[in-house]
Amino acid sequence: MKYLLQFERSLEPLYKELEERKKEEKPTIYTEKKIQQELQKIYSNLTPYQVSQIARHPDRPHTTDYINALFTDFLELHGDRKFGDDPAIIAGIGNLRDITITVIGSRRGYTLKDMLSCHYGMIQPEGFRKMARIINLASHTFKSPIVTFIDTPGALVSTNAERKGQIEAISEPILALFKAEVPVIAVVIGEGIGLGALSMSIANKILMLKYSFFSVISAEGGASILYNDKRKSEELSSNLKFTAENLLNNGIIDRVIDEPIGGAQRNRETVIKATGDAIYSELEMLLKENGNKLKENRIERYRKIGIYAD
Amino acid sequence: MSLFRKRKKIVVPVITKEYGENKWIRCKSCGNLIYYKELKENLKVCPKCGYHFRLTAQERLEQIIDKDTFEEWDAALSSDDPLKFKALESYKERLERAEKNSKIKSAIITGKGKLNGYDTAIGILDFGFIGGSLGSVMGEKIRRLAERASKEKLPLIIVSASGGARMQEGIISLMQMAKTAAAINSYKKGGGLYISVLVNPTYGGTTASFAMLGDINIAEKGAKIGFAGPRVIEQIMKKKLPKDFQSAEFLLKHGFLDAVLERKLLKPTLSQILSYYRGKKW
Amino acid sequence: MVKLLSFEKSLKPLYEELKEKRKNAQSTDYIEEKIAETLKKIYSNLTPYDIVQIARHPDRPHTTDYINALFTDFLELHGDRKFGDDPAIIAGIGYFNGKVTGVIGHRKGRNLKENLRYNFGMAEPEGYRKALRVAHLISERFKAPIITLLDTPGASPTIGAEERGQAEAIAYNLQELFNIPTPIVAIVIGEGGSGGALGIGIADKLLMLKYSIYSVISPEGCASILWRDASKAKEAANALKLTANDLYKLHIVDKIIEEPAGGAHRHREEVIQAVGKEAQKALNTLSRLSKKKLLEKRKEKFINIGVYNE
Amino acid sequence: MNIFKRKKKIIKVPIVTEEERAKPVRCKSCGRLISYAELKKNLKVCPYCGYHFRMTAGERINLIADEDTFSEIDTEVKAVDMLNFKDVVTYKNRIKQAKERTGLDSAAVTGKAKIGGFDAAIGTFAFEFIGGSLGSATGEKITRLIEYAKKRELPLVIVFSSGGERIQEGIYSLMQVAKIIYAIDSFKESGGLFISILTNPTYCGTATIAMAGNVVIAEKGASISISGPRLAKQVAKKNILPKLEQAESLIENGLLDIVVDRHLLKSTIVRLLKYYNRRRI
Repeated sequence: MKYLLQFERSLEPLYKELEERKKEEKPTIYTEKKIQQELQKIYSNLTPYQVSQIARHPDRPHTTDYINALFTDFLELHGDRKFGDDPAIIAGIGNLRDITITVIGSRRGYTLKDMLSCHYGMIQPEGFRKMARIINLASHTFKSPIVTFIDTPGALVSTNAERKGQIEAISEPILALFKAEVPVIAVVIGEGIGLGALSMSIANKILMLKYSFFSVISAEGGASILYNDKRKSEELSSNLKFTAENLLNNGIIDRVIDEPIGGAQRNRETVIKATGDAIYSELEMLLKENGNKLKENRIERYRKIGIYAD
Repeated sequence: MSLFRKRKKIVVPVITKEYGENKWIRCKSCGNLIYYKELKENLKVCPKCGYHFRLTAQERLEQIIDKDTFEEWDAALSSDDPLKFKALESYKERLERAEKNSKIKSAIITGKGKLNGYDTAIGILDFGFIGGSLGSVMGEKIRRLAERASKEKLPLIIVSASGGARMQEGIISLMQMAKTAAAINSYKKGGGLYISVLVNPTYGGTTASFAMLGDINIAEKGAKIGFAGPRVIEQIMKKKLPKDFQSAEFLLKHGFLDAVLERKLLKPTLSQILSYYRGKKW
Repeated sequence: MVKLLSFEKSLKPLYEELKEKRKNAQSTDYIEEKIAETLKKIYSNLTPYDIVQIARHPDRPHTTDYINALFTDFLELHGDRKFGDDPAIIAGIGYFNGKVTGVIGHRKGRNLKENLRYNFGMAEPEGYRKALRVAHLISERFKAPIITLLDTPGASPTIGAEERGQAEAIAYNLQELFNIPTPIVAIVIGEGGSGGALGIGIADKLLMLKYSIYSVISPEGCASILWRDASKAKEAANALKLTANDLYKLHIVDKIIEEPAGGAHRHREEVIQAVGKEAQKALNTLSRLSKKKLLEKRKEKFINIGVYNE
Repeated sequence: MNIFKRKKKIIKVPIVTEEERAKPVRCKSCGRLISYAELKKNLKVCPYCGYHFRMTAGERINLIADEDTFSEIDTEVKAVDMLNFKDVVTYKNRIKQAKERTGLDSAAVTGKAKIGGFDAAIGTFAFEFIGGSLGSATGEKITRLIEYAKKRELPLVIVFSSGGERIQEGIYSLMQVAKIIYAIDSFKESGGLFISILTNPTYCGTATIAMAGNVVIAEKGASISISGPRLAKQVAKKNILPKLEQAESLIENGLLDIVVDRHLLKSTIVRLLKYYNRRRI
């Protein structure tokens, strides 16, 4: 186990023990069981803030892992035809079993170099424009369903991004998704923050992994705005109601994909497979509907969101 | 346009049949001697350094389209000389020379064929014919290709290798840019899939019209693609150009291409895209 | 005194005499008459390369002069909403003969400072993208026709322009201008330089001032490629058939707008008004067409250009 | 996003309460003292340096709409607390305070008015109501305004002045952005004209919405960005704001159509409406 989260620290001696026993070639069943028990204890009682930490765990499967494991014949498409190619967005076409699907997702990178070039998954204007271009291609030319994988800290905040029209670029994929006359499924697989996540989430069905979150702002960002104090983020995160469970209850999302105890970072294959199954079963349902109807549904759905006194 | 001057600089050797099956060829990039047959088997890519030799339209066609499935369209079209243009050599003479050297009647072959079993309309530019330049015939052939592809509900592939607009036809060649763009526009509006393949070199009016309008733009590795020739830019900016300037990778980085591919991957990728397109209804 | 072109050198003594007489407050009728006579003689016998020089004359009325004189209440619109605002293209909306009309044109400067700012009328990709954005806005929102004024040596050949996709910007304009649902009248008022001019030159009617040019390549460029000697520009200008008369014969230009002997730079007001009149005439005929018919005809106009043997 | 802490600083500037009205105001930009009456007469623009003070929603309507032509719609839509949110104060309290202070029920005022004699649908964000932030009620009001304009074929004018999404409403506020962007697009598709006016400040999702305008106008000195100063600081670890996000630099970057002085704002809008209405002739 490479990396333990703060609230998982109690596992550290157990993992050490496990390693030692492995080295000495002693049986490890008992230790493993103990770890499992401890995990059960921790994971049955998570606070929203802890969920947000799990969602950002560096070992959690990334968009690229899902694409590699689930899609055959994946062909990546590049560029916005205007200014550049944003590595923080991966887009392309591939087959999920027998359905040809256009896939769009945010990429964070594994190595430091990758992470830097992807800005840790923060999306630049060219990324948004690339998304819009590919969505239109999927809807207009290929007529293939669209699946988006959301795992981003949001839109990139920088002088350069601002100059290239960040504020304008964000609306392009939103509109493109609204107008797409094909089924759209969004899957939140890690963190989904702010306008960056919103731009990929206009869908007929929104799925969420159990230990992922979807929020208007990161807990840290919110705390620094509302309290002017980053340390208050833990307190704020329970207020923001951003976990999969909360959002399912509020009707914002449609389905929670279960993660085993220990999270996706410990059960990569299981979670990826479960995600693939969930996408496939939802798509089977959606593909029965007519494209125009799906578009109307999507528009209706978003038109209704909001709670106010009337 | 300005490409004609560059021909001396950018080395794009053509190897014709007469060159002989048994000859040795020196790779212009790494300098190694390669046996012609070996080169040919390797799709005219240097086996030592990966340098992509230039292909004639016919060779390209053989590489992309399944054997004996190609049906050529509008083969009879040939250039006229509307301006009675005469420079050091008159346009008429230039055309005759090009026809003699390349054994084709215009700088583009169009038609219909199968690509790994998928029916497709295809156009291939030949750089060997007056630099693959965009003139009336090419404009008309592309228009007919797009219109017919639209009618027969075929996907459309155009492989570009061109120096730009054909100066000898003056303003009429410029208007071919508008003409091809209009043809592609109508084709795309009908829901067709247009894949543009850009190979070394694609410049000027060709890049600035149909070659950049693909739903999917693909470049062959090592292709130089741009609007203005590098010399012109160098002269105007009085500055050395970056090393990878106008290379396929440069364009990929700046968002104008979907993929940069080695020659051997070109056909499989095209067939992959066509397979995605296959199931859709118009 | 206007700058004399090389073929007008015979006027020099006359102009000097005129200046002298004016200084001495003598009658200038005779000398003015003589100048007019000489001009007439010179201008009735111009070579194509002479016309190239007239088209490039620094005192020739530019796009801004036409807009100032022909439009009231002109409102300039800025920016492509993507990357930048290119001063080499001016675009906006105003009243033209009392009717709402859009105008898009290349902007050239009067002095070196202005010319550096406007890049000698050579537009960058963001200029073309701005032109298209404004064309969409004017035609779809204000349902107004568009006049485009062409006067550029060509599209800007710089590293930055290539990086931001000069070729794509022009190609996309060529494609999209065929979808603009209101009449477009293009007028070549000076140099129509290759793709740079065509990028905003897709129109239902193409008009041309008598002493303007429109060509696939500059005569200098053509000479240095085909003659391998830039000084053969004269021959190249002959061969390229780039004058209004030649283009009319080739059926590229719909109408030639007459200029008096001496050219637009000597008769600014007169020529500007003539352009306004012809533009109005063209708009009148076009406004009778239905939208469908208009788009069809625009496509027909360009798609049938070409000379070949079959 | 919304910049509550700034309020302390801001109170020096736009005056709301009666007793403050008597006091002179210090210009934030040049530091001179200006009498309130004079400032008000000059449309809340500093007569010395041209600094544009913030305007309240009411002042904004008065500035743009012709006198006595404004009739408000959707007054029954009110902000409520749905997540039981609490930061320094509870969100319930915050709404209550804002209501008392401003007399508004949400951060948007919408309605129909004549502008230069032309009928138009007009909406404005109220910065004085929780930083003009975009909550569900605000989003709903703006969406209804857009639909109202679409139904009646009126041109649409919206004045933006907002800190961004309302964090206190969590994900709901984020979804409002999508909702409004689509509503605007279908309005535009039906042939409507949407003039968006960005004033100081317009941040985050609201800026994105504002960019959807057919014609995008910004007031001089308006600060426009994808992130508020605080969020930018938190994310970028450095304050990128001062140089960057002024309207004057954004127009160079091609994002705006026109930057105007407040005195010319109305006449510019009227001019566009004139073009728009003339088209049918």
